[in-house]
Amino acid sequence: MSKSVDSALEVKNLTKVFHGHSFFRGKQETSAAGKKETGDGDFTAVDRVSFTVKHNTIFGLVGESGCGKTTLARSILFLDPPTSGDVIIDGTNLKNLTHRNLRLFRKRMQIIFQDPNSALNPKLSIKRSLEEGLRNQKYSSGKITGRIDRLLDLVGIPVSCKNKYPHEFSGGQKQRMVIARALSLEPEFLVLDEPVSNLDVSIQAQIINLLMDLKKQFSLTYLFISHDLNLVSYLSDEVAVMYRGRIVEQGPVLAIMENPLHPYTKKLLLSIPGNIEKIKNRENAEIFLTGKKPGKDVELFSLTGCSYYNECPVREDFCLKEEPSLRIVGIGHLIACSNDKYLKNQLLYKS
Amino acid sequence: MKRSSVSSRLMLGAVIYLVILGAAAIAAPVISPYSPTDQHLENRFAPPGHKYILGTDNFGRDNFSRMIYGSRSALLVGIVSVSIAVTIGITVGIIAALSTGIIDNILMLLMDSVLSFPTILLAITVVSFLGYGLLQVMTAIGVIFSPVFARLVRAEALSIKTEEYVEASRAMGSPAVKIVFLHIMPNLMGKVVVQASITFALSIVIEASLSYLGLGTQPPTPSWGLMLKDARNYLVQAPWMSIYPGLALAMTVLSFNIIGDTLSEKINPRIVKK
Amino acid sequence: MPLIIFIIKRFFRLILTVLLVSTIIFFVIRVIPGDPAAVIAGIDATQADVAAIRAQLGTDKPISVQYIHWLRSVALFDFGNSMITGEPVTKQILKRFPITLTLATLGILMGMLIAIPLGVISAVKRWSPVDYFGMLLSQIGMAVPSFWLGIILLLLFAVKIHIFPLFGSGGIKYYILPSLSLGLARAAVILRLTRASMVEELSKEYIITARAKGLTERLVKYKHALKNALIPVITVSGIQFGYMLGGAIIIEQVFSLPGLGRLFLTGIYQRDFTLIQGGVVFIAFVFSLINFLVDILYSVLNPKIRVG
Amino acid sequence: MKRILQQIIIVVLILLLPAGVLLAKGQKEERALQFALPGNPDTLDPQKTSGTLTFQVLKSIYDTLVEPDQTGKIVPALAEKWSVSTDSLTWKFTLRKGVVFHNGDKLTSRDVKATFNRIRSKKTASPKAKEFGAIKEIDTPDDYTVVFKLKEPSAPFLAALASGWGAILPESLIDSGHNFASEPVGTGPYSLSKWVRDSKIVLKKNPNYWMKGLPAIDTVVLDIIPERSVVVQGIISGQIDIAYRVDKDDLPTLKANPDVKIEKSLSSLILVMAMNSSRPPLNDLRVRQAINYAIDKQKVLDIAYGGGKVIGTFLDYSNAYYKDFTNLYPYDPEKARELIKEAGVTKDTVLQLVLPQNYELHVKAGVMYQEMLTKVGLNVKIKLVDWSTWISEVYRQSKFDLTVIGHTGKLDPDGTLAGYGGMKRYVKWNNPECLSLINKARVTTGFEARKKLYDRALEIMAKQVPFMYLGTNYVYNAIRKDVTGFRMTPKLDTLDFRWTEFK
Repeated sequence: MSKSVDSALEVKNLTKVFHGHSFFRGKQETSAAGKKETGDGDFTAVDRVSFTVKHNTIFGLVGESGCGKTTLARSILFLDPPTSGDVIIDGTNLKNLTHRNLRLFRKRMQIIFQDPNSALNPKLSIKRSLEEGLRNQKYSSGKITGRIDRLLDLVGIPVSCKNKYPHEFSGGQKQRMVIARALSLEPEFLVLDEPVSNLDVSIQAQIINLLMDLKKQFSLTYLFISHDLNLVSYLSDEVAVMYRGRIVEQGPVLAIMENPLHPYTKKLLLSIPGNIEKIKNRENAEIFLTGKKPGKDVELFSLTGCSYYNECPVREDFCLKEEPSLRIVGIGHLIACSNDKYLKNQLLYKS
Repeated sequence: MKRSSVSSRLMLGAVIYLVILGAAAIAAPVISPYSPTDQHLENRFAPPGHKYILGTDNFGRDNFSRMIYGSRSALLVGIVSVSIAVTIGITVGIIAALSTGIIDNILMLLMDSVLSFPTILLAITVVSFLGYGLLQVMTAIGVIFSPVFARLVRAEALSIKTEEYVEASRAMGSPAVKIVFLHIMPNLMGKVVVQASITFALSIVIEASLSYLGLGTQPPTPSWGLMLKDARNYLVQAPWMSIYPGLALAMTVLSFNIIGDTLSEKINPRIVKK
Repeated sequence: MPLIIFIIKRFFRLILTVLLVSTIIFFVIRVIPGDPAAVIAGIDATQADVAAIRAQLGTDKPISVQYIHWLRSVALFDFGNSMITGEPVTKQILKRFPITLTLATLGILMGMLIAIPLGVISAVKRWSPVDYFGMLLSQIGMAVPSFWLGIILLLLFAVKIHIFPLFGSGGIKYYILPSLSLGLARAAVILRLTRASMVEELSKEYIITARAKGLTERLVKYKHALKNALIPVITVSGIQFGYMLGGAIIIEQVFSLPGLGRLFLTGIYQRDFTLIQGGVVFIAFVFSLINFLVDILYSVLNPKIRVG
Repeated sequence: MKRILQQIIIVVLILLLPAGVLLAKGQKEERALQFALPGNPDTLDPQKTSGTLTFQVLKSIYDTLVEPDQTGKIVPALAEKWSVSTDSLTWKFTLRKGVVFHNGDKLTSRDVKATFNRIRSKKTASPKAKEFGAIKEIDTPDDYTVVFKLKEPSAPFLAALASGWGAILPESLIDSGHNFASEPVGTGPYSLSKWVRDSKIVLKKNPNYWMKGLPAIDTVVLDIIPERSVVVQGIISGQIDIAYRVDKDDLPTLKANPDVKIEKSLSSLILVMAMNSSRPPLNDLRVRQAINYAIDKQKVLDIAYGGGKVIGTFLDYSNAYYKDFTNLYPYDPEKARELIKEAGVTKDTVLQLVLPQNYELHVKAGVMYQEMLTKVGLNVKIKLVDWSTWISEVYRQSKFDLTVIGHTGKLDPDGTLAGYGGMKRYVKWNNPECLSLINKARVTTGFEARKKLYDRALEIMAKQVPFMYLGTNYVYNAIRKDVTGFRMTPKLDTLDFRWTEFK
């Protein structure tokens, strides 16, 4: 494996806009937290997102459901190419690939979905599902059989089951098969889109462990997407927090966990059971969890400044003036907040 | 299990009936006691008896022989019409679902145009254009039913397209053609088969309706639809003229429906499981 | 306002559909054999008579000229006069349409009223007597041509027992038998679909888990399942409604109802070009309108489709 | 299960009830005559159609100057009397006094003049204009006298005046461009009260009708019922009083009912299978003869047309000019086979038998012909076409080998025979001698003189067989026993309700 470039994945200013009839989409999306209406029925699902994932690390992406995480994942993999911005995987800018070359390149990046039930074609046996990618890469039949057996072995599914159909397995088993399928092409980079959220708690741990083992064994790079900050922080090396299509805070896992700065990150962190008690004594934590500063809310479609304004407990009028961009507040620690006074306080408090 | 045994028995019955029907259609010249067009004018309206098993019609033609020959037309109508409809429907539906914007719009506009007109009226217009006859009727029925399949296939394909296994397949670099044949087609065939079974039945019934209007099968070619048309004027006088072809038609429709149902359950393992 | 934009877009499409169909039909009916002038002239007329009639009807002009002329008058909402009867086409259509509409509406209503409850019960209680009854009904409905059913119903309820009139039009009693013979075949299709679709919904994971959890949850889920199951049913019912308007032709024939279908059929037989064209525009418009409404309903019920 | 069905029915009925209340019109009327009509008249303008149904209906609404009586003889109607000049070029009609139109206008000679000017006008584009082609000018010396001046002697002229297209319209409405197509106004025994296309035509008695005491019945309803079985059931159940031209196959059912009587009469149809005599192999006389030998005519008449008289030439059986040639080509399939062999026609030659799909009887006959012709070694394929196609393709362009049709008998033989022997007629049979005989007969007056000419022409036609002459069929009218006096006008086959009454 050649590692000519330092980072496994580089996302630069990625933006994804959906066009469509706002009549329908609008109705559908108002409940969702992450999309911005830009008029004419267009929605910016992902807004100028940039980050870098180093080789052999796990990058966690956190945000509540509907904030654009999955759209981002699909954009990164060019399943639904971004409207603008760059995705550079191991030095290759996906934008520059031809249709054909993109297809060939795909074996290097794979995705594991949230719902194992819909991730496997019900009409195909396990064997046929696993074969698909291998056939794309023109493996010989003999080789394919051998590889499928090894893959199943690797994820802990009895090889004897390979002629069975998905509906004959449990959710956890299915997810193992999905993992096996993703690994069949020996990718270097995997997007894990809420890989365990649809599974029973007892099985979640098994799958997480399996993923960790596999990472070690094959030196994989993960982009781990979840709404569960706790889980993300436990696994990741670096974490980014997404809110309504934008990254609001990003940094090494320790920095985020120990010193969350953005009010939204704080809120997420405080939502984890047990955390409130831990932090309670240090500051007035509740206001980040529940409170919001008195004042007039702004209609979403006319919101020009900080997208968190309506929920922010430390908002000021100037927050509406312009959208805050990410700025450095520590080593690798970035935050999008215009309230300098508040930030200063936070940083002071910490030291 | 009770239901599976009932279901399989029904299926068996349907298959046996259709096999017999198919065999009769093939071996019609051997089985028929008389020529289906021979007019025994001295024996008009003969009731079922030992000379004419199922009686004779208003020209004294043997009902039984005509029914046997009629099975040829019926099966042919079903097979040809459905094949045309399914072929056009799947092709158009999938192309529409996979293409975006203009092509999808044009295709669906075309299909809507066909759908924007009542079946029988359209059939009449198409048949007026092509000329009356069995082949023309089959073509007309096939063309007219294709939008139903196209719409169904498009809707299903659009929904399947968003399934994660399709995404996964794309992520693994499968080309579009492969995705269509490996993932989309097999998963929509269930509904297509159900619709096809309905359509098969419908096309036979529509052929009968067109024959009723005099636009279908040309006399003296025996067809159940045509027999029913002739028979409707003698309902009281010669009920056997309508009962038997009607029964044959109903049984055939029934059989295709049963087979369609059973197949659709087989194809959809999720349903079978529960 | 986006809603208006959406409707305008769809309406534009609808107009396009109607234009496409009517244009195709316009040329088709002129290409196929048959000539309204010859019909008017009858057997005894001379070629000169026919030519004179043709000139009076305007069918002697080149097709393209006729087409442009027709387009222009349609743009002014004028379908012209019938070539055979000389009456305004619009007037004739508007006189006939209520009858066909009543017939089709009653037909589809009867169909849905029979089919949907029966289909749901059949799916919930699969392989129960109700299910078998439903299957039997649907098989009969599908297997028996509607004209045939109509004649049988007439024999039974108008000849043997004098409950309904044998022919004529006017009050509701004239519509019961026709709409029943029209609706049963549609009921069969809707019933099958309701059942199949409901069975599929019920077999989905969320329902199965819901079932395990107890009755209240189960009820909620049934409601959910029913809603999902009805999506294809509604689409198909919409399309079926379309078929009804067409199927009405034959039923109108059997029951001697003066509906749009018969008007149109006569038009085709007599090559009454103006009548056919007016009828096509009208029928296609009504149809597309139904499809359009079905589409809206469909996408409201199934958000997944909208995104695509 | 039963309960569910019952419930469903109840629900359906409950839902339908309000609509029913809204739509129902429960009016009680005194008994109207219910007459079953198989289809719609195209139009009710007597000058703009050739449709039989139109003229059948219009007989009750309009009158003509003269009309045929029950024996077919032409008798006075709106004209009290008439006279012809010796050169046969001037016809003088004296109108009946005191006749009024349905709109109140008094009938005068100006109405007559306006009527015939309208039908002759190019603007009207009447398909019947040529029937009056012989008229040079029309004079109206006074209110009750009309004088027609002809270009040449015309034997069929009186017949044209007696036909449906000779209906007299009021001048005032002609001038104002009245729409006669849907609102006819005449002097007839009935006026149009309502016409619901494809449903019914309601006729109301004209109280001022010139025949004293007629018509007898106040309201006549023509129910338009396309379905034959419904008509049969309707007459049995009493919902229909008169059904004309019922199918012979329905007679047993009808006769079984004590309240129904059947009136049998001979029609004026000339039923034929026409042959395209210019197309091979039908241009070979032997093949045409073979076809005439191959058909068992009486049997086809009996089964397809409900019985009748076989004819041997191109005129209806009861026509005064009819001459019997039936012994020329008796049923002889052996002979037919021989002739076909002689002519060298094999199974490879496909003869297309084009049938007008809307005429059930002709289709029936066609199916029988096909079978009989197949038996003698011809390869005949049936092709059904709709009426407009038949008329424009078969009749106007002669695109056919064989076709089955019935020619309506005419009051004057010229109406039937004109043009035959020339290539303008659809059978494309060329015989100048026959054509000149027919042309000569048109301008000849006097029955005996004309008959001589027609005898010759009919003999040529009988021998040369451009048709397979089948016959003139019986028609059966089914009438409720309590209805009497329904008449059909001979030759014109129009409906005459003037003497119809309930017993």
